[in-house]
Amino acid sequence: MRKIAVSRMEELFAAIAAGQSLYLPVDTKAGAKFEQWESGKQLSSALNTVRSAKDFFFPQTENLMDFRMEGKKIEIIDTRRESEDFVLFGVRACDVRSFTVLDRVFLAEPVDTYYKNRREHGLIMSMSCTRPAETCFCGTFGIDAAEPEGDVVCHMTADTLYLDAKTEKGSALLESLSALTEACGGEDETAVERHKELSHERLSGLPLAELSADRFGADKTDAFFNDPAWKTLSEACLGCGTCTFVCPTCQCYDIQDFDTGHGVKRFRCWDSCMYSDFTKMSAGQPRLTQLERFRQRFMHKLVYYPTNNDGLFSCVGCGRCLSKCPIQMNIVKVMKQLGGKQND
Amino acid sequence: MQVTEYKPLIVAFCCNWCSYAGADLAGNNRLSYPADVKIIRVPCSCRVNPMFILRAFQRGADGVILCGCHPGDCHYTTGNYYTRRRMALLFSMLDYLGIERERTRVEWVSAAEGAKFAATMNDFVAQVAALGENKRLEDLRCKK
Amino acid sequence: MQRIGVFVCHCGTNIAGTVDVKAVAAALKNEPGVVFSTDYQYMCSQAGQDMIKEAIAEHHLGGIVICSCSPRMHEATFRKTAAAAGLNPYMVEIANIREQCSWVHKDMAVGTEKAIILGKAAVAKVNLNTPLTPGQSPVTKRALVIGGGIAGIQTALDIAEAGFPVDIVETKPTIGGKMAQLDKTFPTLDCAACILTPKMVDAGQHENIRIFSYSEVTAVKGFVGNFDVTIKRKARYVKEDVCTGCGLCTEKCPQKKVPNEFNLGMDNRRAIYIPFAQAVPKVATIDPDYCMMLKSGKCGVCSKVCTAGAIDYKAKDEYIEEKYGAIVVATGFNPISMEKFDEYAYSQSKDVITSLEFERLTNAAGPTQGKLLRPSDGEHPHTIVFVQCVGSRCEACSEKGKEYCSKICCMYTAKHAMLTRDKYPDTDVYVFYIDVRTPGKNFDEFYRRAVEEYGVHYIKGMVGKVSPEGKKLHVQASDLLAGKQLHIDADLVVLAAAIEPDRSARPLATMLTASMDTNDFFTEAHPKLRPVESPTAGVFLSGACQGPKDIPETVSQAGAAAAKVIGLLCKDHLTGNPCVAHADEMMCNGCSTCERVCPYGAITYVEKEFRMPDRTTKLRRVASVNEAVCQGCGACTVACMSGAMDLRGFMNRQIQAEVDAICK
Amino acid sequence: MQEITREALLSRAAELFRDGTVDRALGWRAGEFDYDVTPGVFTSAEELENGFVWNDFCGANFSKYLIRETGLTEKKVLVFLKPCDTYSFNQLLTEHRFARDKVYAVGVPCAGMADVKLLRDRFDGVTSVEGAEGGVLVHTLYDGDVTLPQAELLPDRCRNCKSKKHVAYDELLGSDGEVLDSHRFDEVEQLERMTPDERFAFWQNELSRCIRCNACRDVCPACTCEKCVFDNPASGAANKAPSSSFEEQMFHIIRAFHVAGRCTDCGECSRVCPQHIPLHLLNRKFIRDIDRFYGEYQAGAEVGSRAPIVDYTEGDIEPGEAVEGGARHA
Repeated sequence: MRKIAVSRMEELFAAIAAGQSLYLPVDTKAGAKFEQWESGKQLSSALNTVRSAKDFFFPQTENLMDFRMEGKKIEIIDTRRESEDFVLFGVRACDVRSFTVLDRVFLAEPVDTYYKNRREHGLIMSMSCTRPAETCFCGTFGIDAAEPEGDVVCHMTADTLYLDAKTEKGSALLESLSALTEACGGEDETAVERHKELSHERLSGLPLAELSADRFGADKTDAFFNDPAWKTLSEACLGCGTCTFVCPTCQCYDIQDFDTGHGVKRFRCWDSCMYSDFTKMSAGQPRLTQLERFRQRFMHKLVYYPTNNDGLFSCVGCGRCLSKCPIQMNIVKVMKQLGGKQND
Repeated sequence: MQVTEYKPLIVAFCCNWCSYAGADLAGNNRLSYPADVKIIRVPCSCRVNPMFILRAFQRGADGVILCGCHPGDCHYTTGNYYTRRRMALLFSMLDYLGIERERTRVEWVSAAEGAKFAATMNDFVAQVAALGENKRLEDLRCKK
Repeated sequence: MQRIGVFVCHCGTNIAGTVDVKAVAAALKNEPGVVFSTDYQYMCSQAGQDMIKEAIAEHHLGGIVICSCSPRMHEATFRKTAAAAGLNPYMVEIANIREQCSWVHKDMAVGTEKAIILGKAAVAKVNLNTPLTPGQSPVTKRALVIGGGIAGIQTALDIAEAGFPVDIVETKPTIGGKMAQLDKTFPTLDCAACILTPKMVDAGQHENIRIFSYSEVTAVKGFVGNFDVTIKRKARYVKEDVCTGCGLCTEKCPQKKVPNEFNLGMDNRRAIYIPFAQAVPKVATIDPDYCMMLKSGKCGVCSKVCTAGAIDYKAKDEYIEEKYGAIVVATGFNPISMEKFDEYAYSQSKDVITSLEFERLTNAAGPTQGKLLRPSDGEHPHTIVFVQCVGSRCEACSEKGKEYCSKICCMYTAKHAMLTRDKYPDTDVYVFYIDVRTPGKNFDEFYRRAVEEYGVHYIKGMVGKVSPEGKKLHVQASDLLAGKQLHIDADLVVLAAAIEPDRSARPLATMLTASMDTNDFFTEAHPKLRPVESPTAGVFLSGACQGPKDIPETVSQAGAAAAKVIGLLCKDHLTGNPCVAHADEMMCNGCSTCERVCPYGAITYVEKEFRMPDRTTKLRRVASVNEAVCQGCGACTVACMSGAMDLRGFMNRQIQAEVDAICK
Repeated sequence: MQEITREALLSRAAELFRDGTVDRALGWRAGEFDYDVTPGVFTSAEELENGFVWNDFCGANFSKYLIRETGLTEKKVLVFLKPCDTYSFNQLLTEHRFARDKVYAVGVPCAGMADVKLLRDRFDGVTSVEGAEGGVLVHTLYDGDVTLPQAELLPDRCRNCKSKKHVAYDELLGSDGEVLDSHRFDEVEQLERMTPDERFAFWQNELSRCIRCNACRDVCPACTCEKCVFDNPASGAANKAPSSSFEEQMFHIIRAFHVAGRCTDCGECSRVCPQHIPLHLLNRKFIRDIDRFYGEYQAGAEVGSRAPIVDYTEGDIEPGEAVEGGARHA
């Protein structure tokens, strides 16, 4: 473990940014947002960014290939480029876990080379949480916000930033920063432990701390699919895509062709299972009502994904949908309502 | 070194009954205007959807002009009155978004006004050329 | 994607002089869908057209693009060519490379480049064209004329003479309208009754004309060639087919105190009445507001004296429904109310009258048997002041009158003044005017005779105030030319009241979905080129309902309207324009926005049951375009937010494809 | 604090269920916190008693839900309408989107609805908000308990409330207010006074945040198309993501244009935008221009009124003059 004074963060960022692009949460009018660091940009004090960090590996739109047309001739152009190395600083435990969720989708065979390329070039410097929000429930899915995963795990106390490399990539980065950082001693270990204790204490006091996902998981389709509660839960759903677009684990996309007039750009963009034209085929959308579409989203997070991924839930409890849904419907309400009120 | 003069691309929507005929008359009288103007024939100026105008900008137009019968002379009685309201609101909105107001225009040109048609196009092309390329409403994907 | 053929015309050197036509043909050959591309000297020539026909057959073309002169020139030609070759005529697009290219550009390179782009746009459009077939609808060979004044009568007679049945619907018990109330007519001074009543009789007796007097149109459905009209026949309590018009009942009726509207209330009639001696139909009518029998069941005199047994106190309003192919509106005009013109003391003095009242006072069949007597005391007036433009040409801000010129007042006032001086040379006649407007055949001569031969005092200036003082009317006025104030003690003041459309016009316009201007005059389809047609197909305009008119103008417009109606009724079927709007019912919200912008009333709404994507059925309100009525302007397509409304031949996708092709 | 209590709404609703007037009610359902209430359909008085909530966070406009709910019942749907909701209600009636006789509308006075966004901007971990002496008492995880005047919780749309008057209802609980002389166009005018470059920069910055979640559109009571042009591949404008700045502009210009003359300025679009884009400033620009060019017009003020964009007069302003700011007509 290495450490650096919080007052010298600017130097740290400069040193990281010297070798690769550095992205970190900064404050904007509309809340915190990952932006590329440049001199003068301050780390946001907000708990989390409005949009999740998944954009870096799975951007909202991505050009897959181009077709150039000249008269009746069509030429296919491979637009892929090797990604540059980059560092994501300040990723919270929930978002770090979301990368695992995405990896299982995009890195499974057939491997998504676009995703893989970026994933390989990205280095995650995660940050433990000391001020979890009232909407947080990562603990429900076994995530410890005091001890995130990542290549380098950071803990920030009032005056010191502790950096703990967890992977080879992370060690290499810290190695490159060794001139700037100091080695840690026993006191530091204690400070970090105290820091974690504080986090744990606060996490356990959160309003949603008791929320349990135990009833959900692999192979529970039959238990919930026909639950009458879906009707009430989905009745106010507007069918917008806010929840899916702020969600760090939603991974559905559509591939579309854009006619540029002199060719075609084939791109993929996020899609939302809440949309009426989601996975529309020649026979139409397989899920015809908003109830079915709504159910799909939550069943996918809580049942289908775990069924296919060794029980791993594809919700990480980041709470973004709790604060952003226009009608204030969210996975917590769904989990509490489904199968009666046992979860209260 | 060869200097290529900047040539703006102008899309002109002309109503079939007055302005398209006015453009024909300009031709009959050999009144020239820049070839940068490309005319699309519509039955009435009220057929022009704001989406067509935005699409033209997206695809690389530098200016869009709508031409219709003079108010009161619409072949369909009322079409250009609706055009006038729609475009007044749309153009004001584009201006509000900071898009150069000189890139859009509505002009009433009758079937007898070949000279006005040519003069209008000459003027509009010059006006747009002075602004240079459309950057504010462009879609980079459509660039060659 | 279509199999497209491109034909580039040289037009001699007209195009080929500034456009490299071979280069254009070669460039367009590479466009998606193009399987054949050629050029020729004159595409519109027989040889050129044959070339097109052969290419359509040989290359199995599904669409063709002609790069040539303006479509306004030869679109119809090439559509016929395509049709002759078995290709739907609407699979033809023209790229205008002459008027809008070769003739306006001088540089060959520039012209060629632009011609190629225009050709590409046409190719892009034709790729999205669909075969269109014009709709056909049958024509009911019967016309309806609404209003039985001189306009309606003339229109009906002309249509009937051409051999088509016509119905006249008139709200009053008789036809005749305003003209029947007039005394003499300018500029010839022949008597109105002498020229009108023979026409009324002709109309009444014509085998092709039915007159529904004392009736109103209450509902109109349908469209050009196929109108369904409901006519309310108000109960007149006299059997029309039995009454002989002898008039005995109208003399015996004990209810004598009914204001006689025909004489504008200047005398009384009975509760059972025939409006005037030459009424058509000459049938009595019982006024239910005054008849003692109908009000209290006590009387029955008319029934007792009627030897024909025509009286029927139990009669009820009847509704009949009729089909028509064409409708002519001839609802005419009325003088505006003088209530707001206190300065002229109209409501204070009986001796301040309107010009129409003056007509009745000088009419031999009027309340004074044609003697010009003061309404207040029956004395002969020695000083008469005529006031022009009362309520006409008012300031827009004034709420009293009308902004427009009522057009007829200058001439009838000259007539009144002249006739007065002619009959009563001892009378001083003053006319106050803003301008004297006499733009008609023999009109100015007529006016000058009034001034020069008859010594009428024409004074440019307005009357400021009329105040009754004893038996006199004190008139305060300005003489603008002399620049002084005038004070005249008059015996009679005659107001040339502005005229306005009849009040029945507005609700009728709504029923007909015909448009009106802000003054409630019906709007014509085109102010210059289609002056007797309303924008609503199959609805025609006759007389003052379209704007102020004198009798000669009214009669000529009536004849013109009849000609248009005859032209329509001659057809067995109407062939529509296939480039009309069409609503995608699955996308339509039924919001009515399109209906509001349609100038033709072509859009209606229907409730239909739909099978929804979620397998339920739902009753939805959706727009339905009457293709026989739609003229294809496209206003609705932009008003429609969802894009459910599109225009065939100029579809959103087609126009966007042209935009794309031009901008790429 | 709202003038009408939850109990008053409940007891009236219970009566209407009991006498058979209605068989469903649109109301707000309690959530995890005071401020995360969700619109819901209640089918009995008992259900209302258990789950219905009425507090300062009941901002959602129910009008749009009536389109669906009125189609699902033979009886009437009970709906509670705040003054601003009644305008949307009328506008939907003007557009024939539901049958008036299928609705029992109860007007409810509104003292302004709080926006939790404003609290979250200031405090970390807002866990509850309750009415208190001198305003509201906010409990937070890290910033302690804070008492605030209620005005500080009001979003723009309530601070600039256009009307406290109900323009439609079957019955009104409590008192009716007046149409207000609000300052809702101040921000529009401020933007108008900027240079075009400044305006362009402003809007580029705002619109670049758009993630095309469509929340603004889907919540909008005027956006009731069976299929939106932006979802319809045949329209040529459909897209699922803003893949260029042009598409952001296109979407927002056309969205605002499609509701021009129909937008009642209820402010739902800005309320729900997860990216805090001031969408109402686009809508208000059209409202402002319509007022300036064609005379004051309030969409939804009366049923059946003809929106200026589907109307005309012969002397209308020319588009060229309009972009000059409409000086001639101002």
